[in-house]
Amino acid sequence: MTDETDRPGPADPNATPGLFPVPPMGEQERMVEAILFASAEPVSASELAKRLPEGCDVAEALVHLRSRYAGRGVHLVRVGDGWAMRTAPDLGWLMRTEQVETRRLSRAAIETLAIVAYHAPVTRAEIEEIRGVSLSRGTIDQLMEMGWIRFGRRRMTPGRPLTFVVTDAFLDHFGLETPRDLPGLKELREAGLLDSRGMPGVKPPEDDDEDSPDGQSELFED
Amino acid sequence: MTDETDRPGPADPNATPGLFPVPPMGEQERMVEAILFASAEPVSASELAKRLPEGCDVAEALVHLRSRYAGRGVHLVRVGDGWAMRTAPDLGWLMRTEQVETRRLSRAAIETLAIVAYHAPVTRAEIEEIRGVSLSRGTIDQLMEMGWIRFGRRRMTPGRPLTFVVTDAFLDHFGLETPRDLPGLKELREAGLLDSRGMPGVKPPEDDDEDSPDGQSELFED
Amino acid sequence: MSETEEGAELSVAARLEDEALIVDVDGFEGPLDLLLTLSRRQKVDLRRISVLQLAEQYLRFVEAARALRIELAADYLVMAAWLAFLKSRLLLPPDPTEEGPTAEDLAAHLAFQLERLEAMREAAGRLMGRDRLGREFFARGAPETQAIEKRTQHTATLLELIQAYARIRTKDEFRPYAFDRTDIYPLETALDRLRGMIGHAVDWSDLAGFLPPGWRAAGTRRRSALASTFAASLELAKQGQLDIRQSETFAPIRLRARPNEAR
Repeated sequence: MTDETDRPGPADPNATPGLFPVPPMGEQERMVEAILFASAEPVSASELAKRLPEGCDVAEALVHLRSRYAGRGVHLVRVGDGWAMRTAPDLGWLMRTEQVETRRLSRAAIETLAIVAYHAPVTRAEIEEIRGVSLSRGTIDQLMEMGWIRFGRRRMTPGRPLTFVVTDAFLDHFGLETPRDLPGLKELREAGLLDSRGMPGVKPPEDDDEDSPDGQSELFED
Repeated sequence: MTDETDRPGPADPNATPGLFPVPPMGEQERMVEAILFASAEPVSASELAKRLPEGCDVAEALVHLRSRYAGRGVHLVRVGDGWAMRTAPDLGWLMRTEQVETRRLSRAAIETLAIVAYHAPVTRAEIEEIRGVSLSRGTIDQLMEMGWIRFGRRRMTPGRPLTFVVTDAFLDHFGLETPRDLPGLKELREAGLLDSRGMPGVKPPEDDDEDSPDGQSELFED
Repeated sequence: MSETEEGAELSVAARLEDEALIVDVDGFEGPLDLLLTLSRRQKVDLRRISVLQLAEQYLRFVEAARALRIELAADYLVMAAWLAFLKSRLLLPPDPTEEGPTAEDLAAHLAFQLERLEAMREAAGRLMGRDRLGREFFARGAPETQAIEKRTQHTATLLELIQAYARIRTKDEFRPYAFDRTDIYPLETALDRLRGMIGHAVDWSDLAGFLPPGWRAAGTRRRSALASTFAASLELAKQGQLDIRQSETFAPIRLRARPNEAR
């Protein structure tokens, strides 16, 4: 939102008149249409006049535009002293899903989700061990409710704990074909997505995994 | 995130006929118009079908709508799987107040983006081979953050390298309907310039990536 | 006949250009970029460039850079070595007994690489020159949200997901550099302790005997305390306060206060 002050005044009276021919009315209408469409706020007629080439008849363009949109799915409406495009009131019911408020997943949820994605099938205890904190009950519930994780098979170990795996909806949302398409840490680092400084004093072991199949893939064998 | 299964398919001819009458085409067009106007992001045809009453023919409504807006100040454009209303590019000069300052991309980032677009799906090693330099950290990162590239499927070659592809947001930003509409794509392909051709008699360079700073990464792989 | 003169002039021009390139060496994105710039000087279709001539120009460039003591990255030198090899192969008659690709194949591939890089640069330029969202064309400025029904949908991107995973898996790596003080016996503490004790060690005593209580049981604590105490003993030996003795390799290390008369 650049402020108004650094813009030339409305229809600058000192501007050379008629250096360019005034665009035809159809063209003026297009311009008003585009401005009203793209603007975040209603635009006043005087502001429109400022933005259109000199000599344009904003009032007439607005009349044309208004009749063009009469009966359409979108209307030209007057809001205060400005003009705006608005969905036709009778179609308001269509907009309902437009009101979905998206919120970022909490850190706990996204970390849990990441662990399920990378380590599936994984038990609750394993998730807690990897994150180093205990899992609040709401986190798993939330991910389940979103349809991104589901119960996998029970682990054949004492207590037969439940495991979690990611769902197809998860793959769909993240644009993955399989969980195997998730990048490994090494690939993240190579892609520059992981800002890593080495641990001081830790010597990197010699590089012998260049041609070994991707280290993380066995996570997905079951 | 409701799954498709509990809703009838779009315009399914076998759908239970007319608990409610299907709205006339003009009305369907209005609805599509309203939905697309209300959304800043492209909306997929399947999403449109979900939101319209049962039995509507979204594809046909889109065809009508597109021709209705041809030549107007606002256009109906196709973006990958989605549809969106966008102002006509020739009116860009009117929109100075709406113009957003995009982050200046480095030459490396621009070239990398073009290579991903034209060679997709493409691996990191292939990008480096084409540019003749190793990819600096931050380049891929930046393009990912801008939402212009994403991970594609792993390449089914030894090492199963990750690939990169461009996103729908990329198509939207550059006004492309599909990746096939990239300028000059056909000529480049015909000239063989999109072939991945290795140095004759030399093994692919993946294995002697000298300056990859990630020797210690296997410390963290399982 | 001014051919020699013209040749001399050309070489002056070429030298100037070479120098211009050298001044600009940081501006190149690697050897391929430099080769592409050089090849443009031939002012012909990239498919018809003389790779031999290009190799010579590149080698001259590298030589000149060396003469000016400009540090060239290793990949420039690798390319130079390869081009020198290619040049010799191009100049020599082909050896029919030799296996592998011919010099012409290699030269053709280099030409292909240059052409491909150039093509991608042009494509990149065309791409960036397109009408772009938010610059030439615009999305709806006021997406409509008349609140009728509110539903919260949580969302996340793949990038967030994988970064979260990376964060967990590299927690230790990201941690600011710090010792776990609980299991580290600092050298300063060891020095203080040893200084206080050594006066009493008139006879040779085992180093282990100087370890603080609570740090003597086998394990990392003992190792840390032993290392610090040993380092402290070396420091005090240097200051002339004690003597150190070890009868053989791996034998116990013994300490003793240095007799007063020796100080």
